Amino acid sequence: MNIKITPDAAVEMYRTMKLIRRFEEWVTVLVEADEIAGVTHESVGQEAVPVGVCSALRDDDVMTSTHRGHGHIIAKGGAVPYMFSELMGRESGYNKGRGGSMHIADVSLGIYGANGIVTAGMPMACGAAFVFKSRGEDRVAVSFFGDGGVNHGLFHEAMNLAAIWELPAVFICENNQYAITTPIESVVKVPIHTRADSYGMSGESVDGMDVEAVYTATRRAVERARDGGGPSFIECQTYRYVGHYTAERHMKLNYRSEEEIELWRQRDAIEGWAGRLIGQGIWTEDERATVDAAVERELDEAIAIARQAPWPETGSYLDYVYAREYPGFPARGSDL
Amino acid sequence: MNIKITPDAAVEMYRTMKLIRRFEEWVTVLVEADEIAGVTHESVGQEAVPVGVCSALRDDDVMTSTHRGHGHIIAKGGAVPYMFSELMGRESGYNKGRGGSMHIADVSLGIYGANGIVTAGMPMACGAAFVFKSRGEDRVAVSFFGDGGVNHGLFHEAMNLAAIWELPAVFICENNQYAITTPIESVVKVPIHTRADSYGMSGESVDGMDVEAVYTATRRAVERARDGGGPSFIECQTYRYVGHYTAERHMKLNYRSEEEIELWRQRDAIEGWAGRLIGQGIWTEDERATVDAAVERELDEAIAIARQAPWPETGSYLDYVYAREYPGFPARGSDL
Amino acid sequence: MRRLRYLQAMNEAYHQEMERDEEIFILGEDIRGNLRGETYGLLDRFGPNRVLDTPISEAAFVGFGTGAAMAGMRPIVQFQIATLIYLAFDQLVNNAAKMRLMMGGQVNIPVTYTVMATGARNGLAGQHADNPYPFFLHAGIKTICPSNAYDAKGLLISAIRENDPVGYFAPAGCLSQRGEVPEAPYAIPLGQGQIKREGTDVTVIAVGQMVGEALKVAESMSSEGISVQVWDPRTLLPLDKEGVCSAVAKTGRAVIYDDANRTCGFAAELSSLLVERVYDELVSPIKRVTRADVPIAFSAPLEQAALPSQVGLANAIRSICG
Amino acid sequence: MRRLRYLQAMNEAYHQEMERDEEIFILGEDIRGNLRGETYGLLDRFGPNRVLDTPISEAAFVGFGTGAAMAGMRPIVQFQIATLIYLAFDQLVNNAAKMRLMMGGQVNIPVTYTVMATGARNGLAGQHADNPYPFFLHAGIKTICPSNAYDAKGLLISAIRENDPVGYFAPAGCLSQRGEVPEAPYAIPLGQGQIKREGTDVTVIAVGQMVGEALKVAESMSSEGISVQVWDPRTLLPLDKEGVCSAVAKTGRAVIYDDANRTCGFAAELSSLLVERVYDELVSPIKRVTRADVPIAFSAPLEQAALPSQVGLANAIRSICG
Ligand SMILES: Cc1ncc(C[n+]2csc(CCOP(=O)(O)OP(=O)(O)O)c2C)c(N)n1
Ligand SMILES: Cc1ncc(C[n+]2csc(CCOP(=O)(O)OP(=O)(O)O)c2C)c(N)n1
Ligand SMILES: [Mg+2]
Ligand SMILES: [Mg+2]
Repeated sequence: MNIKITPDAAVEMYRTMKLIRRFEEWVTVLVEADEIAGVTHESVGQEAVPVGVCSALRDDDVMTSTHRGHGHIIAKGGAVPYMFSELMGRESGYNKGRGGSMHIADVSLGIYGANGIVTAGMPMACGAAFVFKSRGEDRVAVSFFGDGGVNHGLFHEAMNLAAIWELPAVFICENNQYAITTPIESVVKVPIHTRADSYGMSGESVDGMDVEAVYTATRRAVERARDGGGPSFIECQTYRYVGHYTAERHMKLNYRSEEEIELWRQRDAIEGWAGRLIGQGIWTEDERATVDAAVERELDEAIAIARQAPWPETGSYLDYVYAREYPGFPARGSDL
Repeated sequence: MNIKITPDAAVEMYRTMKLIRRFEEWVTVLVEADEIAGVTHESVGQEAVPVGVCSALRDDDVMTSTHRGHGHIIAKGGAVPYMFSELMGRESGYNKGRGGSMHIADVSLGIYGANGIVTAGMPMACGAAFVFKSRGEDRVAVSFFGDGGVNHGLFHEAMNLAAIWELPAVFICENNQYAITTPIESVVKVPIHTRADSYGMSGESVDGMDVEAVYTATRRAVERARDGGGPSFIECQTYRYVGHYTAERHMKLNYRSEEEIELWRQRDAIEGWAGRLIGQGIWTEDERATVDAAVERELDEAIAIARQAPWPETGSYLDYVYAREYPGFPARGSDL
Repeated sequence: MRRLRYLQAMNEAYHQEMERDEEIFILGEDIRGNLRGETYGLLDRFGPNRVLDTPISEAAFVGFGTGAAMAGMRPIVQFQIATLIYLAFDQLVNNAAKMRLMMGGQVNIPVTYTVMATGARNGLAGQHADNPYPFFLHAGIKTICPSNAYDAKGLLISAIRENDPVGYFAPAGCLSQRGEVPEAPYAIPLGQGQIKREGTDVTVIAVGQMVGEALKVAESMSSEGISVQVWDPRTLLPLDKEGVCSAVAKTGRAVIYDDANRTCGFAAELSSLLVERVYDELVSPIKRVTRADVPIAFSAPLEQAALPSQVGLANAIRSICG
Repeated sequence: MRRLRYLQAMNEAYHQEMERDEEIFILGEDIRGNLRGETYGLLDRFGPNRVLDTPISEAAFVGFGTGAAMAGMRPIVQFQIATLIYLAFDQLVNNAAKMRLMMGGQVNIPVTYTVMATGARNGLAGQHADNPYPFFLHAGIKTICPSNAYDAKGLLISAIRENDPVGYFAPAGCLSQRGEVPEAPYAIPLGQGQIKREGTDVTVIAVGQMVGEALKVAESMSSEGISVQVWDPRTLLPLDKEGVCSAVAKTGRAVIYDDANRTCGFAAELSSLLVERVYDELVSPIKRVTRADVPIAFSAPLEQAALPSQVGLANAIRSICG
């Protein structure tokens, strides 16, 4: 299969990676300014993975995401105003302010939710894939998870389910080398992608700092899944330049060196891709500047919208737990 | 490594397999006669596995067992009078009648308990192996589980822990081809033993109807573990001639054919081993008859002992929950 | 009218609902093999795409159900034994149960969890004899525990039609009991308890297989001149709070007879609820007769001692009606 | 005296106990990395064989602890966030907690589970904000919830010395609070509650970080002429039943202030226990002020609304002291 990226698509990939990078940088600023509460996990450095993967998807494909999910959501088409509104806890947010960073979802875009529990989305992607298969639709379900996830029991169970039932699923491991402070080498003895063998599933490892490599591998896996060829596993080697969560910048953790971070920064996916497009003459520095400026504008506007968005009504705190409520449920905290 | 079985050891292997077979057949009889309550899972047909494995262990090695655990316990040195007493719910049973078939344990013999939850013993074996390793003892922990277990998340997590920490553990998968009614081929796409690869662990498959093959493979794995060479995984291909549990004989299940059962019966481990010993001139039919008779006597006596053993005192039902009790705990069911 | 066993009533509900709505499918361990009877004939009738035998992977098959529900289908997820919910606990209480709120109402999760043989007896021992519905209640998952064949069918149909996760606990002691069961499909609404026997001195609130026992005790107490009312909540969440309050207000006394663990159990919830709501109508303390907080021992006399008993119930009644 | 933060008090307990007994070791996620402070210095002092960073495999590392305990060591198993217990739920409630009885007393399982940052606040949202101790209570697992730095150290030392599984819940809201903590090791016995403030009109029973709030409410109620007593159970199982009964008998009124889910929660247990034990001393219904039974929403106003509040507590007190 010869997979070509059109110039327009290539520029769009750049734009989306840049949007994610700048979105995350804004999140950090807003967290520090106490405009965003809770715990936020930025994906700065990893942008090529969600963009490469989601560029290979159709709108009606679905995906499950992780605690480090902003990039996945943007890449799958999430609108930044609704994302910022969600992160600021507003009623106009994607989840009406109920979810926050770790749960952003837009089912209409096939975003089945970020998830705060490592690998929790994997079996859900299998369930969705089963529905597509049993309805005879050629849709695909993708599940993102980190290197830390591959040691979880649920990884194993979900990979096996997908394999034995030949589900149209694609499993994307974002191997950013660490689970919080724990280096992947200390908790896994084999190259991660070889785990796929043990389910009879195709598995490969790609350079997660190269959006084209991620796209190409995913595209192949997605086509195979659509054609009834079953699931695939793709490990993307990547790195987060920033801490596990926003707060880490104020902590004295020493699980990795500045040199290591610098080495990965030199392979930056966004710079690298821009360089290639410009080098190949497909694009110019001016065009890039225009895109960059548009990204800034988009984010500025989104933040402005979010800041003015209304908060949820306090009295609505019992809403949305159940599709159907009964008298006295959900139970309130006091019964005076 | 050249692993030889002495004639005495070979006869002892026969005796133990026979003891397990006849023990299980007695269990069936006693269940039908309502002398044993609860759910009992017999291992008729699988005897070569526990015997081959445990023959390679020392007394101070430990093992965890499964719902189908009688054979493991006998092979690790469990005394049949205490086992029958336990199965009949008597105070003199291994677990003072508290455990029953699915929980028989004798910690002094390194039997860390049968377990009613598939794969639940695997991480416990890892924990014990860790203790041996960190104390510098050359003891080994073995964990038994079925083919159904290899799809469980806990299998994955425990295998990985053992591998990354290079624990002196040996994982024995008794692949009897079914998990209740579910054929292994329907839930696994690869040969089971290849799963070990994905942890960087040595894995092999052996004929579980051949006690020597099981013994030899285990012996190698155990020596490696003792020498600090880390864990191993051994799949033993075997079969249960009887139902999943005793009650199955009265149910009309049709998940496997009489022909299939018959094929495996023709490879019976006990008959095969006796035939080899006699064929090689190490043993005679008469000697065999003597051993068989001794086995019958041992079981008859054990059952007689168990039948006369006292029941637990009703009033002791709160005992043994905690090592240390506090006023009012464990809570009783009424507070008049 | 026809008398069916509880398991047959469940089986009929499965058939009729799967017939009615082809978005419904069932999955779990040995469903096709039909070990107990409640899944009899499903494979033949609905085929392998709607009747799935899973690997032993409880956490994954619960999550699978959640994902299938999000994608628009209506899974029935069966637990072969009740304690298996522990293996999927995160997927149940931290995912399926919370998904709707966390997403701001974007999706429904119409999944039914049929939890078979809860509270098993007769030597099932430590790991197979729990009655784990209080865990579901504490997590806010809708929870049903039908006490007879009629309710079993009508409530299973309602559970399947509910657009939220519902745990359906089928008590071991009820599964082979027979009762009158109409053939045509019928739905018993959630949140409606039922007085199974009228009485004036004390209301016994009994759950699942305790209902039958409570009725026996009620009969025998009448010879002592104590008139016992028996109330069956049928659904534990939503609970029929009005129903239980008016039943207890009428008698002024209440005993809760429940086979789950005592501490933080359903009996504790009911007792504290009644104190909040009908304190002024009470003429005596509310009593709980529950399982002791011990793992169920294998041996029969110990098992008996740990379980709530008819004698214990009678004593509790006497202690407040004296 | 020295004032230490709660986390520092835990850290000191870890150091002193691991120093005292070399059978003790600690394992969990990012223990070496020392994210919050309570594991500071352990790796340097005790080395990698006694301070283990695990893969993300909660079920396995709990089972690992059980096996190590059976083989004679004394593991401390740390959960980085409270809801992670759900992932190991079977290994906790169906294995570790039952092992001793199922084996007829052959082994002890001396494992301490430190459950960090329970009941987290400020936007931790649906999956990270639970206060899951009622699940442990219902399963019969010994359970501690220290409300201040002094108790944190003394109860952690007792937990580690206990020969049974003990869940130690460290409330998010307490972790950075300071209090007087003696340097020498000391053990606070399990099963001893404490009156944190004397009062005569009503007893507020408060758990964990609710204790500090209850004390504030108690102060402010005195201006309304209501004398509020505050009782801290400190250990939830074993519970100091004598202590709580005599505290409530004295005031005749009780409000339970607890940040766990309401239904089948610890407040329900206490309320029903008090009704059973001190019914005749009660002059008003027992009130529960708890978290609502909803997943905690991310947005601040919704989070606030779902949690038990000082206003809610004050209203409950007024409603029965009026
Ligand atoms: C099952 C589970 N265990 C532990 C945690 C706590 N935790 C949150 S993120 C994280 C590390 C995840 O690492 P990885 O999967 O590599 O993803 P990354 O953060 O690197 O993107 C941990 C341990 C969790 N959320 N879920
Ligand atoms: C985790 C778990 N899931 C389901 C069950 C119910 N169950 C008991 S035995 C069994 C089949 C086990 O199959 P296998 O592991 O192959 O062992 P075998 O019975 O063949 O010896 C099942 C599903 C259980 N006990 N534990
Ligand atoms: Mg990572
Ligand atoms: Mg099997």
